[in-house]
Amino acid sequence: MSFDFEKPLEDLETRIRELTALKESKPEVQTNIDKLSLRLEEECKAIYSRLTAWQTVQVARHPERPSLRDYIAGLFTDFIELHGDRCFGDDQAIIGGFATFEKHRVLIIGHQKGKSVEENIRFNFGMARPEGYRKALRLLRLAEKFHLPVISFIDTSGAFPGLDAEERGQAEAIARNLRDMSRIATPIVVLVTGEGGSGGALGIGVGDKILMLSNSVYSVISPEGCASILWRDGAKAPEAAEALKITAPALLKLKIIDEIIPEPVGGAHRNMDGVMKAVRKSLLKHLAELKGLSIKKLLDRRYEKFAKIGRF
Amino acid sequence: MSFDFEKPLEDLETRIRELTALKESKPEVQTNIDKLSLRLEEECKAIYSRLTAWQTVQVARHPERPSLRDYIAGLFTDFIELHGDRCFGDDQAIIGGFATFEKHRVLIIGHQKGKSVEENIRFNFGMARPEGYRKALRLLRLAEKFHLPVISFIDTSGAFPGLDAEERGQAEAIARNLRDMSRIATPIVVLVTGEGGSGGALGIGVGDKILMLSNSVYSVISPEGCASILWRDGAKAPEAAEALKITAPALLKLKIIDEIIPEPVGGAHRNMDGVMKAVRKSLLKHLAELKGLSIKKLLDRRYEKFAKIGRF
Amino acid sequence: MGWFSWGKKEKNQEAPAKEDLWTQCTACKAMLFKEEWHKKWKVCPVCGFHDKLAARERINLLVDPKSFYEFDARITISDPLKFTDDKGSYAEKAQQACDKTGLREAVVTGRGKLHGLRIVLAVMDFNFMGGSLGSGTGEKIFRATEFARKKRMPLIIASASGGARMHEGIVSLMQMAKTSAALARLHEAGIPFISLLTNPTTGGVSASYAMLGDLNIAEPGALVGFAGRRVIEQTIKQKLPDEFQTAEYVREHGFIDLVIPRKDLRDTLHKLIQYSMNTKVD
Amino acid sequence: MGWFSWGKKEKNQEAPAKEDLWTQCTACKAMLFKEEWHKKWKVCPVCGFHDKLAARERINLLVDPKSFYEFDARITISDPLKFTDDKGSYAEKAQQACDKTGLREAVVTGRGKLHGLRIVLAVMDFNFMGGSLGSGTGEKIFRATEFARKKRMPLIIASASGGARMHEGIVSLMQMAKTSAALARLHEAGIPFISLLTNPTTGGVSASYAMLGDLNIAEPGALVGFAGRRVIEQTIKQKLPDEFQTAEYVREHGFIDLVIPRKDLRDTLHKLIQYSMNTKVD
Ligand SMILES: [Zn+2]
Ligand SMILES: [Zn+2]
Repeated sequence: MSFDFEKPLEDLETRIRELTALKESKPEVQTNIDKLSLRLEEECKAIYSRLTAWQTVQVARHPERPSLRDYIAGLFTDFIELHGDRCFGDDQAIIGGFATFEKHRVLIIGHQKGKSVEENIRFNFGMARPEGYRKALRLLRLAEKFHLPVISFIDTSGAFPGLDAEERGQAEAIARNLRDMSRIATPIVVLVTGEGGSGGALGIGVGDKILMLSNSVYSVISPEGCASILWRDGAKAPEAAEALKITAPALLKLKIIDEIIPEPVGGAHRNMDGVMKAVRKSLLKHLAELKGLSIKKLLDRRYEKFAKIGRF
Repeated sequence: MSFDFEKPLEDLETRIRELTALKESKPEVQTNIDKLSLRLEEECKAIYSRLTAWQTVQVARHPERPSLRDYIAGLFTDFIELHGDRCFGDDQAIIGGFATFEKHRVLIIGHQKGKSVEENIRFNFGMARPEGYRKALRLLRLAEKFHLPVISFIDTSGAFPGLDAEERGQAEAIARNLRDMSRIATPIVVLVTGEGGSGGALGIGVGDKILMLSNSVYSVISPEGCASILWRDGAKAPEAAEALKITAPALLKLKIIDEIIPEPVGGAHRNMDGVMKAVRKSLLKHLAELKGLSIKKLLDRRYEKFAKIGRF
Repeated sequence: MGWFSWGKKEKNQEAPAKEDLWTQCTACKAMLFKEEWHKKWKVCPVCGFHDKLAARERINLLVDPKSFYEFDARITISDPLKFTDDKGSYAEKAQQACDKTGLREAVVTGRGKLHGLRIVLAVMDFNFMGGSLGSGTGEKIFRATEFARKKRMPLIIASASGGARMHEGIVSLMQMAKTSAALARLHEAGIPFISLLTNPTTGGVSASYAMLGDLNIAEPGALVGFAGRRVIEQTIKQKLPDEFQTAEYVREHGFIDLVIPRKDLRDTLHKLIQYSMNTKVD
Repeated sequence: MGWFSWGKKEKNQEAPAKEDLWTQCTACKAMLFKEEWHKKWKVCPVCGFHDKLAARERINLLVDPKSFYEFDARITISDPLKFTDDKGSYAEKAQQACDKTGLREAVVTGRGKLHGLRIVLAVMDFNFMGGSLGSGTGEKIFRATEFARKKRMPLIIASASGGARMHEGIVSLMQMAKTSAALARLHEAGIPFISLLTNPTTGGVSASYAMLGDLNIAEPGALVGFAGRRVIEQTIKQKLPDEFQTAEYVREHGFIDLVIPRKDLRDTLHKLIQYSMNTKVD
């Protein structure tokens, strides 16, 4: 899958492919291949360095973009998934468990998106129900009891807007997480890997550090939703995306996030290893810093972190 | 409704009624009425002082026996019912709320039984689902936060054995209550008013004082259930009731309960005012005692209270 | 000072024109004598419909006369994104909201007395940009919560909101976390918080402070929910029942303690505060 | 000392008769070579059915050889009600259970090591009066929990029980409260408790300690529930699905963290303890 704005890349890739096929019979095409490859990389860098907000949304939603399970496989060992909210069910849109990250034992929670139709049904496209948020909170309390730092991976278009979710208290579940996560006495690092969709993202998004991948987005409402309300035209999503300031650089400037983790050239979906390397480096740094703080200091800083957003 | 063993009382009552109807024309029957009334009271006292365990079970289940709402009306002012478990629903088999008892503001929880078919459907015959136990625990936490003593009224044949109750974690809900009630930092007085049915009773039955009305019962299993398992014949319930030692005097002797509140002659269903008076007196005494303790002392004593049951 | 009540305002004006004497119930369309209707705090005497109250009106309903002292009245909207849509800028829109309502934000906060009991009160106003949660709203609620904690006074927040204020983007979203964090500390300090949910309380406000009361109480028929009805219907591809997301429905599902008619609200709150502060029984 | 393992016992005996060499799987009826089956800890190699383990067998499965030190081995049943039914007295029945199992109560408690990590372990034995929770059972679990709290060692309870022991009446019921109270203090002290639910874990045991793990883990196919299947079917007047109250079903409903085959149990527990005690990463 590629985007409209990636057309020049696609063309170059096609030509490189064609030439490579000729290489056997005409070895001299190698020079051309090298030239085109260089151009491809430059073009890719150029395109990805000037993505519009709306283009970034598309990249953030790319179906091949690394999902939670890719991060689990790429960064952690000994993952043990833990199930259930001890109340109603085991939501598969938010999963969690113990894992080992370098020399750190940690607890992971995060939205799980699928890459196939079957997976998307099973994971409900990463849109959690109340039991997902409640499971996350239960695991956070385990992490607190066991003194395990937490890494929370955010990638959701939002909390599931379904009848059953409303009945079982979607609002209450998110609200309680916001309240209680602010006081969970263990370090929490939040990483937005793809879509940070509104309350559904924030519901597992309160922590000591908020990091974003360079092509991820984080927004109070989807650009489509905003466009259809304020522009009365969902097609104006690009304008809304721009106005909402949802990209990592914009959010860093607004002092909402702590760090942008740079993706490899051409986006996370083009280079899984590159992403893992960058994320690993960042997580290690922040975990080390947070583990050095007393719990009191940690919680005071977490409180102040959110208190100062929109302070007068 | 009256029981087989109350036949002599019924006969006397009938004759008194007949004579009373004659009184207008034959005033001299008054002497007879007085005599019979005296005999009625003596007979009643005699019968109720030698009830078998199985007869006590029947009295404890008498449909006219005061239910939670009678106690609320008879003992408290300003009752404000509070709803919901903040998770799934608002079970009507266990209700709760704030109330004022003499000079004490308290929190009440308790099983609610109905007296009509409609009520019994609504209250599910006082058989709670997980959300009932979870609501009770939520209210207990409120009581703890607000420093309100708790009075818990027990009257249930057991937790509801339904598919939905199992799915939503009947076992977990009761277990959590047992654990958390042992540490709720406010005085808890438990009063068994009718049937104390197994885990469904104990689920709101952990406290600092366990009181029983003189004709109530408290048992690990219903006599019918025990009989059908051990005697392989549910009709042997009277034998099982005897063997299980489920009456207030037996439980006082076993040091499981702290006090028997005497019912008026002929049972609670014959004299509502008398029951209220006796319960009021007992609750006042125990609340005063418990409120005099430090929270630490209170919780240490509560722990020891259960620790010593079946100690070697 | 007590805020203007409708009655008071009336006296200061000229005799109203005849058409101003009557109003129509939004729900049952009955024609109502305006003064009567206002005396009943905008509850329809025919069908019981609870119409929206402005923040000042609700404050008058809840606190003792002349007992209210407002906090942070000068806090007004900020525009962190310099947001503009095709109909104009957020700054202009917000100015219009200020002019229309006489408020500077979607919430009025302060302290007052309720039947003599000291309370901290935050009241949202749906007329101000749909009661949306902006950074000014969040900051005022945050400060009121901190005040309640420090002075150990019970907190009441009356919500009326369509949710987060999207014109402030992520800054608005983060007010959910900010206000909830303040409530976490209030809770740890053992101070009661009563959330009053009025029509409507949805989106980011229901998913933060409005659902976090030790006691959640609501007005009859109030719309209470997270996602919008239309979004849900599109998602599940079926029509929702009429009573969906009403206060009564949400109570049955376990998230609201009490549904209280407006006429009883003050007395009920008084009792709840007595229980929650465990004041001496008179 | 390590308890007798099946293999060890075998060696000390005469060559077994031919019919003793084979056993039949309870679930799939396959004929299994007994020694093989025991080596697999009574898991059927054909259908994967996990048969019940005696307490000593499970202890051997879980702890390092010769690392187990038993607690309170002399605690045996008490008979507070002097209970008798028409088939005889509880005292006699209990004596038979002791004779049959070589145990004195339905649980064996002690401390040991699991891959070198110190643990406190309580293992129920279904062969002892259906693993019923009597006062001796409760007291042993209570004491083991207290030991874990005082020594700050993780606690593992392996449950296998039909519920409370009705022959001890209310005293049995109260063991639910007693053991749960001990777990409350263990939890307050920050000590991990892992509950292992094996086939079957029902009634008063599931409604007390078995459901109170920081982590609840179960063996495949284990029956886990509160009320009995027949009672429920009588109540709701419909047949229950086959998978009702299996470990997997209960996991899907949110009450079990993990379903772990017996062959992986020891290693998984080892990892879980490492996480819960946050030991240094090797
Ligand atoms: Zn009307
Ligand atoms: Zn088999």
